[in-house]
Amino acid sequence: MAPDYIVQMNHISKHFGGVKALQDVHLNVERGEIHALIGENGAGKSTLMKVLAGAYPKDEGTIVIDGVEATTATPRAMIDMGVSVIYQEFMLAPDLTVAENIFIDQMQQSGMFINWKDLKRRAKQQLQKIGFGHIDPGKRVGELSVAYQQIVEICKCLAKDSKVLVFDEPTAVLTHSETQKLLELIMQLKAEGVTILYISHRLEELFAISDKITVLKDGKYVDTVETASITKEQLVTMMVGREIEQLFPERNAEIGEEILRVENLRTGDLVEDVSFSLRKGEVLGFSGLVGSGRTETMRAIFGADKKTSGKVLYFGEEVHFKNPKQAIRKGIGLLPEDRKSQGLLLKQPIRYNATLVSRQGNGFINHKKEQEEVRKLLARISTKYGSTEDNADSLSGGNQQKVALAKWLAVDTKVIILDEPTRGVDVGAKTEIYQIINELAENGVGVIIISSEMAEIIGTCDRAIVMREGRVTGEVPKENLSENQLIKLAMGV
Amino acid sequence: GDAEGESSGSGGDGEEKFEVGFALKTQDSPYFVSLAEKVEEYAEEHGWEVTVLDAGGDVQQEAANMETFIAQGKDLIFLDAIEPDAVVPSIDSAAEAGIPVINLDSGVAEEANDVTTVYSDNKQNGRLVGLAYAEKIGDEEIKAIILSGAKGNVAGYERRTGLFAGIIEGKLGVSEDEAWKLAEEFEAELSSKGKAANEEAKFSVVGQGWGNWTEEEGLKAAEDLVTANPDLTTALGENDQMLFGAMTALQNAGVEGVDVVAAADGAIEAFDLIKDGSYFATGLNSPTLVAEKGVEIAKEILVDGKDPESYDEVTLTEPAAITEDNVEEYYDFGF
Amino acid sequence: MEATERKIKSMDATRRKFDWKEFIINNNTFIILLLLIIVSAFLSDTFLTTMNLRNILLQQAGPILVAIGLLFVILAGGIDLSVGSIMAVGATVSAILITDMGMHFSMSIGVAVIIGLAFGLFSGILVAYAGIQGFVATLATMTIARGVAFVLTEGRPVKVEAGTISTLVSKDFMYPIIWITILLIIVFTIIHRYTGYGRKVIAIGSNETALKLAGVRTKQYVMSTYALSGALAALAGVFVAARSSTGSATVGMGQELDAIAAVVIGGASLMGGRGFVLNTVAGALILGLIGNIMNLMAVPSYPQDIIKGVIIIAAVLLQILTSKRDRTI
Amino acid sequence: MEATERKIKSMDATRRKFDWKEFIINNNTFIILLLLIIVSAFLSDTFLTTMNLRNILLQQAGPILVAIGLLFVILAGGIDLSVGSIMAVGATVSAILITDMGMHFSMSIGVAVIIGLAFGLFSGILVAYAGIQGFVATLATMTIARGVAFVLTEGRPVKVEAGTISTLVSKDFMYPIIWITILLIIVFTIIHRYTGYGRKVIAIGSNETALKLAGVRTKQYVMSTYALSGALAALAGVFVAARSSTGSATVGMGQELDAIAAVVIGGASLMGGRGFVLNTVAGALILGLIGNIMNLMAVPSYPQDIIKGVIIIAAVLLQILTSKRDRTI
Ligand SMILES: Nc1ncnc2c1ncn2[C@@H]1O[C@H](COP(=O)(O)OP(=O)(O)OP(=O)(O)O)[C@@H](O)[C@H]1O
Ligand SMILES: Nc1ncnc2c1ncn2[C@@H]1O[C@H](COP(=O)(O)OP(=O)(O)OP(=O)(O)O)[C@@H](O)[C@H]1O
Ligand SMILES: [Mg+2]
Ligand SMILES: [Mg+2]
Repeated sequence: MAPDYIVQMNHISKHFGGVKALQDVHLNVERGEIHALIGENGAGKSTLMKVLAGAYPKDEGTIVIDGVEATTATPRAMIDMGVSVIYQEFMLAPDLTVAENIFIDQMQQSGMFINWKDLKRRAKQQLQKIGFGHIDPGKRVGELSVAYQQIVEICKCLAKDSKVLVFDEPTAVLTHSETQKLLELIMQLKAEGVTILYISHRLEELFAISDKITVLKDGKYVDTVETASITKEQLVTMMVGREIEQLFPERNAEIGEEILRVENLRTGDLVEDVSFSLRKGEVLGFSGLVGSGRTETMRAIFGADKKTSGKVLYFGEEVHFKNPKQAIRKGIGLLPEDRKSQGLLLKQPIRYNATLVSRQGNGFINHKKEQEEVRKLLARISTKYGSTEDNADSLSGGNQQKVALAKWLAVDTKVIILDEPTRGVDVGAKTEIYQIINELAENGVGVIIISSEMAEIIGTCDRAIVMREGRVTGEVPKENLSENQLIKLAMGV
Repeated sequence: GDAEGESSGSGGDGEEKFEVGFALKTQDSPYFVSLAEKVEEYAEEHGWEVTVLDAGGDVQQEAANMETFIAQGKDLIFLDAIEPDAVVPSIDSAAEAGIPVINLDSGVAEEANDVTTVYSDNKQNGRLVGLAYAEKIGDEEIKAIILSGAKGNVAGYERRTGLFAGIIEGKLGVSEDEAWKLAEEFEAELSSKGKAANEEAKFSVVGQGWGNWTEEEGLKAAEDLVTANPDLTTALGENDQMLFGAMTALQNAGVEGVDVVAAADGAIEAFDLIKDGSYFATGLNSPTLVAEKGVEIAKEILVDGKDPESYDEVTLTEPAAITEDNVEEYYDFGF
Repeated sequence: MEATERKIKSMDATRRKFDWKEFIINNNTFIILLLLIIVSAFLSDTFLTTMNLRNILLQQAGPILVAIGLLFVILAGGIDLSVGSIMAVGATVSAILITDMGMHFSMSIGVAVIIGLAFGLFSGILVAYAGIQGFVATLATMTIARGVAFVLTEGRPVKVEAGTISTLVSKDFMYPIIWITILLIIVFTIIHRYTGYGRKVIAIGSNETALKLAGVRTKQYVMSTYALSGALAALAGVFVAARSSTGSATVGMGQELDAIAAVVIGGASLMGGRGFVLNTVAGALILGLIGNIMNLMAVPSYPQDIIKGVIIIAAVLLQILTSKRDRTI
Repeated sequence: MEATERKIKSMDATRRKFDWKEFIINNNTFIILLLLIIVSAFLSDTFLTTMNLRNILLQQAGPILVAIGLLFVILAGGIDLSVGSIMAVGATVSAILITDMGMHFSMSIGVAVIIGLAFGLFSGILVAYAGIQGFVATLATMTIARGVAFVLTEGRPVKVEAGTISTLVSKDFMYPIIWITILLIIVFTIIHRYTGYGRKVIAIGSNETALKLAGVRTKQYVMSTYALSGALAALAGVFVAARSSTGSATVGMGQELDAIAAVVIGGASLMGGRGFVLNTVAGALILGLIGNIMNLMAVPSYPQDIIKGVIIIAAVLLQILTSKRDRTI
């Protein structure tokens, strides 16, 4: 008997200007399975899903949903055919309430008047269903943290009763416990007969839940395999086209004297009494749950937020950075967690982005020379891009991250703070970023990594600090680093 | 090109066909619309072709319009200038190009190399109306509001100062020169304090509103002023339209017995109101007269070859205060 | 999850205890309006008289409607510069229909509003379907509509017979334009807050892509906001014509800037997505009051502009100060 | 790395082969300008005469400068409505200094420009440091500056003696304002394209937060764009005074809208981050030419507005059509 395909995408091609994002791609998904989609940054995963959702018109190919060919692939038509997508970039209206965002798809059909009470009640139900009943459905989405926004985004798609649900990197902004919750939820949906398409760069998630995996590379279809019949190493090789010996490369950095010391830092409403120190050549991890105050702590050190009290000692001297400029002058860098809203000029050339920090003067610019510099810089971290003059938003997520990081590599830093440096970055590129981190450390830079991926903390850090509710709950040396240990400290159990 | 083309019907008595331009300051009120129409009408009687360009109250645009006419090599230019000084360079470059410029309706600075200025004298019109009103009011106190046109507008300034001069002259019986001096002081006080008074003449202006020459803005400005000064005796204005708005405001406020006095204008509607006694007076500012006289001078220069230098600086149409007594006489000059 | 719970608790707590700061933040436009009223009452005896208050209402009825229409355009992330010119079209069309065509005045109002709506629709199509930036599309419409008003009247105000359109401002009928305006304020408050239409407009201004991906045909809604703005502007123009019994092509010159200022003083964001009808009304009244009180006090006219500018800045600053939250980059 | 190499190769290929489509997209403002010039030459014999072309340059010198200043504000994500009023300040201040204070005209220009800069700085501080939206801050400045111009002149135009400020437009000196304008166009093209200052202004318009986190004190830059715009507007006002030998408080009314239209016709985005100096100059010239050719053809003034509006739409539409890339939501 032929397999019962609910999604059949065949010979799909799609280009953006000169970039061929998809070339003759196939994706066949059986009813009721969890089908993972994997590939390097820029492989075309998101594009394929947007084509499926009707958000991008395809150049060529056919889409058949549940035996019916989708001839007019508009978002509305695809929603009606039962496909919904949780996009990689949130598709939320920040000025509307949580409840409205959850039911945004029903806006079109909704009657004349809105029954706020009913709307909020239904939203509450939806949120409770996935274990986030404490989110206030009447709150404006813009006031929520990134993680909660992701929850709303997920809730929104669940509210649609779809046959096919696409998750495009849903866990990138979630931490351990939320990720676990989400994965359980997905399994539950599967049990209810919903077909799931799942994109993630976190391989362990794929192995935990998926039935099949389709691999894309450079916009082309590579293969579809049974999850059970493949190992991580084989999968990585398929995706990257070469073997990755070690996800976390060795580091030979010499840890030197203390360069940064934070004492009893307080900032905002949350961060209280944070103390830690960082040494030359050291990679220090910050672990914790979403909202544990890691970002706020670092922003306060960097001068992006005001610190209410506490001391920051830099090379033994007390410093008060009133703004990032002062921190940068002294050799501190910060890669923000949200590259889109804080890290990049999306509508400007890659070149401008890469030299954002190194070019502080107002004098003349030699474009040729700058191009050359940027090319070298980007080559050093294996960035995939068309031309230095292309806008940053033409890059895939992972490559955007590299460009955001590149601007800090163009200057000499003594301390660099990386907030979720590999969020949404593929395995191959991750290794490359770890390699960059190692090089920095080997050159005597003190590196702070905030990461919600425990494996990353364990694999890359010399020492980890765990935060919970704005306080440091523990410090774990490299020898003792384990998921168990980190979770315990993060959850306060 | 538009240079050649059909010859317009009339004026077939062998007259040479001239092209004249009319650089008009604005066309957003009936006076200017009439003026343009009348100039066209009289000029076409001679078989001339008239091009009207409107500056919309913008001195830069006015200069551009003048330059256009010069570049097109018009035979003569009529000009209704926005400001007396700003337009001088434009007039001079026309003169350099051998194009005579006749000013209509608005005066220009003395040094300008123009033929003459044909206009109803704003100052004298205002003064005559003021005198007539002073005569009517006798020894009683005048407590007035004034509706002005646009800030920075010269004609408006001349009209209201004229009104003040006339009223003060009539009330105090001083010489005209003395009256002008007092009127200027009065105006200066008004513009710096928002109010002005001449105790001796028992004449005060308790508020100035800006009506942008239009009825609807006049109404709005008058409403606030009438509310603040319900005991006013007089509504002064720099044109008729704004005062029509003021009359509505007075009516709405239930304030009666207020005299309505316009420094200069001559809308038919105002004449009708003067006839039935609900509008005291307006100064004669007739587009018909100005256009007629202007085209006549143009003909003397273009057709009869009269020397453009031979004209006086200004050619005034008769100023007059139109009141109930003489409104019939002037009725046809209304617009 | 404990952290979350703690926050929720503190949120509940704020709900129980009246939060002054929050109250001021949410109502700062009204507070500014109130302050202005109090100050005005002290500055001028005439200010609080029935006549003056009635005048203010009659004068501001039009500007309020224009600002409300504009608010919807701004909510959806657009801008409309054509409202002043469309007022002129509304004023002249209604006057001409009554005077030259002998149409009944109530009909003429309807036709004027429809023509205003058509101008708005024109801008709306340019923005939503042709992809022209709202600023430019409506700048063009502004020029065109003004031209049309002048062509229609040939530059002469059209006088309308008393007892026709002036019924709209008649004392005997309790000043209909005031009641119409109050009614429309209520209607648009409801539309903004309680209808799918209002929410969609906000959603578009907030994140149009999200809405498109949810299958909403956003273009029609964008277009509709311009149409709405055009219709309300034309009605405001009719109000002006009614008050002076004259339809003039010069009506509403510069009104677009006042209307935008009103919307912003009302706390709306020009980026779209945020703004309220009642606050906009308050914004329009604040601007109207500034003019009124200066007239009442006979402030010399040249400095009036300066004072007005300073007060606008003060009002907006006050609003920003009272709504200041924590500093972040 | 293969993908990268492939892409770079294909880029090199396009570099060798001249890409017409790309060329049109990048130069559509200039193409529109050229089309307009060709059409105008056919429509009127006078159009291509030296005198007319010189007139156009003299007329447009001011508007071009104003548009360039505004471009920088817009690039940084702002907007400036005060330019027209600051022109009036520039015109009146220079005239008063020469006439009433007996200052040498070259000095008076400097002072006028500095005062214009101060007004711009005022808006800039309100926007950058007080956090007022640019639209509102400059609306207030617009009102204030106009008031100041009126107060300074007491409402009456100030006459300037011939041979002083009029030197700026003197034929004997080869029409200095034309050369000044050309020089400034070059200077600002370089600033925009080849300096760190220009780069930062563009970056601020793209993502101010990112730039702040990269260590740039963005507020100063935002403020500086308004100051620049004020200074150039004042200079444009001086040009007007020079041309008419008069400083009048009514100069530049409505110029802000024309300037914004010029910037947009020049292809800049009102959202910031995108726009070019030369395209803006072309945009200003397009608007100027429309007026010029209609005058030459003696189009009656009321329909002129309508035609102007339609041409603006056509120009922007043409630009959108020629630069249409792939559809995305
Ligand atoms: N809107 C767009 N305009 C131009 N190019 C685009 C656009 N969207 C995607 N691309 C290009 O298409 C290619 C595929 O991108 P896509 O976002 O689908 O990758 P992805 O596999 O989802 O990567 P990631 O794991 O980083 O999310 C990339 O080269 C990207 O630069
Ligand atoms: N824009 C915002 N509005 C409201 N609350 C916010 C906002 N940004 C952060 N928060 C809240 O501030 C707290 C600290 O957030 P922060 O980003 O510092 O935490 P974090 O440990 O870095 O978490 P994450 O892993 O999500 O980055 C959280 O409770 C978060 O919900
Ligand atoms: Mg993706
Ligand atoms: Mg964080």
